[in-house]
Amino acid sequence: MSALLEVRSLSKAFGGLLAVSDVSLSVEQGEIFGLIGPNGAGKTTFFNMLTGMTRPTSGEVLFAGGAITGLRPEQVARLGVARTFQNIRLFAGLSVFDNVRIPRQSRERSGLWGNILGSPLASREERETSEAAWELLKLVNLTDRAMRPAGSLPYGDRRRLEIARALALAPRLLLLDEPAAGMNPSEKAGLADFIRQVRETFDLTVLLIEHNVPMVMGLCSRIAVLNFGERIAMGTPEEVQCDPKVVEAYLGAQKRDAAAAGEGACLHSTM
Amino acid sequence: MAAFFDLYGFLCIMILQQALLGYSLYFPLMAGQLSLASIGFYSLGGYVAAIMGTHPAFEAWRATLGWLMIPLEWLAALLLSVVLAVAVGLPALRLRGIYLALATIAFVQVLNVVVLNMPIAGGAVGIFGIPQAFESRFAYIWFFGPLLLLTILFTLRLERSAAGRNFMAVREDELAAGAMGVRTTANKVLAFVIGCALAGVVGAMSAPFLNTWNARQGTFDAGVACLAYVLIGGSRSKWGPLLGAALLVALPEVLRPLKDSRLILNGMVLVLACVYMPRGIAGLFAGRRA
Amino acid sequence: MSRMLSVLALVLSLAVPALAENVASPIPIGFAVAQTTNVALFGQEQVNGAKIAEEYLNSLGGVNGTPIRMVYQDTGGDEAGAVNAFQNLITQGKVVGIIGPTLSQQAFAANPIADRAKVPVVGPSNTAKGIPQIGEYVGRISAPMTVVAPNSLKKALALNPKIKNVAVLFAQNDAFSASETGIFQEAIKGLGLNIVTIQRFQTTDTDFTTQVTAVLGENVDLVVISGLAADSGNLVKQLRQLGYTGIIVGGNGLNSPNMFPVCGALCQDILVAQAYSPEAAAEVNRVFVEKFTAAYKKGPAQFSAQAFAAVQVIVEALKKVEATAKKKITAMELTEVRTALNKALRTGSYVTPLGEISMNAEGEVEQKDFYVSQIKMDADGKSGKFTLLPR
Amino acid sequence: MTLAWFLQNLLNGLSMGSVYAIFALGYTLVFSILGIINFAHGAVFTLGAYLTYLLSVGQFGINGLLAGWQLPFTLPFPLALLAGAGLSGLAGMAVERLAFKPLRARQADALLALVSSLGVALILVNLIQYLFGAEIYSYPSDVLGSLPPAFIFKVGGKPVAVRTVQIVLFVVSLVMLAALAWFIHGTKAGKALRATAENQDTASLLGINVDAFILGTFFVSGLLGGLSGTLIGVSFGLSGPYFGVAYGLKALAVIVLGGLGSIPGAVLGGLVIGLGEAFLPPDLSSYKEAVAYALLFVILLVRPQGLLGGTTEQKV
Amino acid sequence: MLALDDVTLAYGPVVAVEGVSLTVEQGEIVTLIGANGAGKTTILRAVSRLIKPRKGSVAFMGRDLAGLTPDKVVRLGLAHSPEGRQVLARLSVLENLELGAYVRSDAAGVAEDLERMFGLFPRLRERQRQAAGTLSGGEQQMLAIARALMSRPRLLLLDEPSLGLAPIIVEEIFEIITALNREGTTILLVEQNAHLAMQAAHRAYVLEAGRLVVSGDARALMDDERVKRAYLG
Repeated sequence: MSALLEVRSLSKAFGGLLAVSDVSLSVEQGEIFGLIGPNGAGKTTFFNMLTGMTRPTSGEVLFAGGAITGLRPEQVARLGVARTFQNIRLFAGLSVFDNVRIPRQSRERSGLWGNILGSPLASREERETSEAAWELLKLVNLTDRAMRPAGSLPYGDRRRLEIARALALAPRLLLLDEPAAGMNPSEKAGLADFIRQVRETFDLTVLLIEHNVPMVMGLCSRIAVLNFGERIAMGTPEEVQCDPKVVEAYLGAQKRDAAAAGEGACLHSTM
Repeated sequence: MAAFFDLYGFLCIMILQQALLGYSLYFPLMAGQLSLASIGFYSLGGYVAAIMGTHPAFEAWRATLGWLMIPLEWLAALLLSVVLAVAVGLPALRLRGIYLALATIAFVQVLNVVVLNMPIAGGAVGIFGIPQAFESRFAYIWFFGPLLLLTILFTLRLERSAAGRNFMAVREDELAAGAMGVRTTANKVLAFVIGCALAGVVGAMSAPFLNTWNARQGTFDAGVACLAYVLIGGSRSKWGPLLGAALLVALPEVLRPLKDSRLILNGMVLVLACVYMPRGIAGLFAGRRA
Repeated sequence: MSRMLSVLALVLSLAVPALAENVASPIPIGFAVAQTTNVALFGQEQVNGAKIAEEYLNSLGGVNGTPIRMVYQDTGGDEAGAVNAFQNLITQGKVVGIIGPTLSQQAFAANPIADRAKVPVVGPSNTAKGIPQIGEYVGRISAPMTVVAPNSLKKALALNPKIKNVAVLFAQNDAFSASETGIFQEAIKGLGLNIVTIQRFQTTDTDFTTQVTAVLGENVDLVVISGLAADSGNLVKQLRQLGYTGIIVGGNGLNSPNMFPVCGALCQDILVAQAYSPEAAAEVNRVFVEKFTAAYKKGPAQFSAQAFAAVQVIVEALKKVEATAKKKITAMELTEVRTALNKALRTGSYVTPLGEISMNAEGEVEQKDFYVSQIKMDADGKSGKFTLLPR
Repeated sequence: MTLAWFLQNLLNGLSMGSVYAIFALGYTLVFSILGIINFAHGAVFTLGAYLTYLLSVGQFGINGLLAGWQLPFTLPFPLALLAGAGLSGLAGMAVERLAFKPLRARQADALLALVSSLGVALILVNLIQYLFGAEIYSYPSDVLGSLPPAFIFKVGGKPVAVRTVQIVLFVVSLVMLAALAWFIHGTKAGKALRATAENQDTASLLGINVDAFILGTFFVSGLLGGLSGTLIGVSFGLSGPYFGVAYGLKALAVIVLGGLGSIPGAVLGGLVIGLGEAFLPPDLSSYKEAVAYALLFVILLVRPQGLLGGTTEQKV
Repeated sequence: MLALDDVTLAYGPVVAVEGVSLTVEQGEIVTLIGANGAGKTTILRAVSRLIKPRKGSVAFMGRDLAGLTPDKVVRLGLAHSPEGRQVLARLSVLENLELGAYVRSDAAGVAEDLERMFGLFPRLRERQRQAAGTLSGGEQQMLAIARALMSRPRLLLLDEPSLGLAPIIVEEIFEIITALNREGTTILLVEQNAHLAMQAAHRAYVLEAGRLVVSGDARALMDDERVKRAYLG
């Protein structure tokens, strides 16, 4: 396995506030990597820097061996990095189908005039895009609502659509920002299965932000923990869950002392 | 029917012409950009045609090319508009919403002052006696009609193509569009340039139509009127600019019997239209269908 | 909307009978000026003048006994509005001729319509170069100010022979002012004076401190202004308040009682070049001023006088048409009257409040008398008058 | 580049800038609370000037529908000024009820408010024209009492002159600004207003009557507009019902330059544009009209939130 | 104290809540649980009249709320701490708290309550001059609750007080909620974290897709198989 994504000493300061401070990590090809941490720990800022939405103050991001620091979001996306958003950012007024077609279009070579005049290339690409998008809608069971505006879907469907939309980019790396937010435990379990299945089917690498510790523990091969912008721990779920620093961040100082004393005060992988 | 066209023929052409200006704002709006720059490009295009049509420096061209001079004027207006639109659009489109609108207003105001100071543009009185393409004003339907038809066809095709979906993705959520590989800046500039180029050509067609061109063509009021066409017509419908222009251009004429109080009523209709047709005239039809 | 328009079209096509009809009685004369938008200041003055003319000329029997009727259509301030107003007058108003529009820019757009329909147009206030050349049916009674500018400068020199340094200010967005200033500048150079600064402003400006500061910075002993009443009034007021004491010469745009409320007592002694003076001697002018003042409690502005003159010229030409055709206008076909009127307009001369004027074959006005007046304000500074200076 | 020249331009710039600023305050207040530009503000400004004129002089002119009419009474100028401003405030409230509230209630596209407020502006301006005519009205020259028209002093042998009206405008705008700043930062109602500006739902959950505050804001905005309209009218006369329009557009440049929704920003923006115009070299006076917009264009590109604007999300 | 009778709520054409009836008695903590999008927040918004019911009635202290605006409801003694920590970011912490007492005119009582809030949330005292937007998520949540309490409400509506907070802070906040209740404040609590909510509450209502499916004593519900599987994991 080789590192698909490598982050070197990434930092971001907003005004005087260090939102992310000197974070390094590397994600191997094919793994599901978890990024956890309490609210305000800098996880989303970290994602934004990976995807070109926020310019890092310092540090470097390498994707498949090439530097992507400072690229614009669409450039990063076109290199094969797709993401979802914590608060779901679908193209709410457009149809479900169009939501999935739009990322797929980024590979098309025909331009405006080809599109307008209906050149053979444009027609072929339009067909291919639509077919590929349809396949993805099948995967997430949304074909029956393909022509409805995305904003009218119920919450769970919107989450799934957003993942389908990210997959339409045919990414090599999929970044999921709190995909289980607002789901009940049974839905969460279903989502974990879905992520595993997607990774297999599309030969993906997944980097996942999650608040829900048990889900991360069950799903990820490795985990990094952020707190106040710093990486306080990294390793397998087992290594991380009893790390005193992690326990303190999540459960408080008392529990940390207990953990340090080996009294089994770990983050539970089930709740 | 002949009497109707004698009386309202000019008005009908005005509706087509103004609708085209409405479309020139529709494209940037399709990509979520509220621009009022069109009127500036309209003014610019008009000057290009007026200067090429009257300035002694182009005498030889006119003599050689004959009627071909007219499409050449369109082309010149188009090219100049595209170049200037890219130059203005690249920096200005970093702004959003009302800020972009204000920046484009500023651009139009500055352009107006600059034009007023350019000797070639004829100062305050502007340029007049622009060679006519047709005897009758109504015959200008052969300019504006096909252009409007092409524009609507273009819009139809655009909405159903990848290019149009890219625009709409930027409109719906620029950040997400970028994350999904849509070249946001390029698409915004493209939408802006299409609009500006259209406005430039409409200007070039309008200079002979009005027979005169001056700095009063590119005022803020005229620019806002174009926006009103789109919004009152329905900003999410390809028919919006046409419907809006039809209503708002015809209204003062329909109200003519009211004499000098007609603009009061015109204002009332604007307000009522906003309140009772928040999705525009096109929205009424859509609502009925649903 | 389109359905509504087509219904409208149907109704209108039924309502409007075919052509080849006689002139209505009273004889309709079109009057298309800016009654709305920010040009309305002038348009309203024009309408005021026309109303006086209509009433007065009808009291004299109209056209040999047939009264006239002014048909007013608002042009707004833009070209499209002027075209629509003209269309309306031509096809619905069935007018024998049109007076209008207010602005030269509008004339360039609207007059070709009338020309093509063979309806004579008399421009009451279009002073730009090229208006009569628009077409055979286009003429005007408003003189471009080529003669008068040097006159007023000479008066200034007579008042103060030591004048050397001149500041020129003009409204660059006003077609008339922009061309008038060129004539002024030529004349200033011709008199051997120095133009030390040229300052531009907009007719919409109210604050002129920038321009005034520039003038005050240069030892100026004559200020020459080409602008319209509101802006020039403010300019004069600010020049005076900030300490300018020299002579002020104003162009024709300042020839308006609208100046008085703006600069008040500070309007005093401005020399104004005039194409019309309420004090001019002609009998018709005396009557006009009297009737106007009775109706509006203030003296007429040049725009009103020109509008009056335009109506008068058309009525007198219509009389000539009757004389030539030897039948009543109302017994003639509309198209015939229009053509005949256009021809009649261009023959002979007319004694109007503007003095004796005539139109040459091209339709260009030839005006005999121009004036230079000095503004004399009343003691309260609220009203004043243009006192004619001896020629 | 003498000292006198510099001082003269400084005075001119500050005075004109303060005019822009007080005009812009009314815009910025409404923007800060609704996130919408009220295009009818210029018309309310004009209305204020006309109303004060009517109340203090009592006479209509010769052209409008009411030509030749007279009010049965007249008020002394200061009273007329206050009454005119108060009535403009009411007109501001009417604008809110006509052009903004119905759209808010229907959750219409915020852009529509732009058009509907323009519609109201069209109504107001043409109503003024319909009633008063398009002619020029002017306040009697003695409204400022027995003050001399201008103060002229010498600096380094060169005269520096400033009109009394300029000083009055400058002082009044400073007073208005101070009053507004005190109201917004020093009173309970001001706090509630800021809360409403930030989040209407949250404000209403705190017991703040959001609707009343919005209406109140329009009243204050209209009041400021009417007051500044009158003061500018005193300085320059009322050159027709459209005389507020040119200011309206320039004031847009002012508030964006200073930062949309920022009250000190409106003042700073006004002064910057006033000074920018004043210090324009005399040879370039023909480009004076472009100064405000050129500055606006540049500032938007360099610092989109304006000079003093926070990086807050815009609502439109 | 609070009674909803057959309430249906909709955003435009989308019905969010249908035919819901529930009550909250004096002195209780009642919790509404359910998946995201089930309509919990919508119900709270209807109680404080941010949205108007399409059907049914809401009564507070025996008075029908129909026709009232939110600010009037607050004056009746209801406080609503909205979802997502809606602090007024540009105002200072102190100003936020003062505005919480906007409807009150007893200056002495307000000052006393301010002290009480600073006692409950010492961190807010430290930061009272800071703009509320610069507080951390947990601090903002505390401020939102404290602000709601400043009106001395008879009924407090709490929307997702634990959302996005670290467990350690969540615990702290729930301790305060139960303490408040012991002091006499009636609370209607909407909470994602069903576990915590049920522990704190006396009674619970379970909402699924806009309809009430189960209700009853909180402790008892925690043993309900269905609830357990769906919400407690």
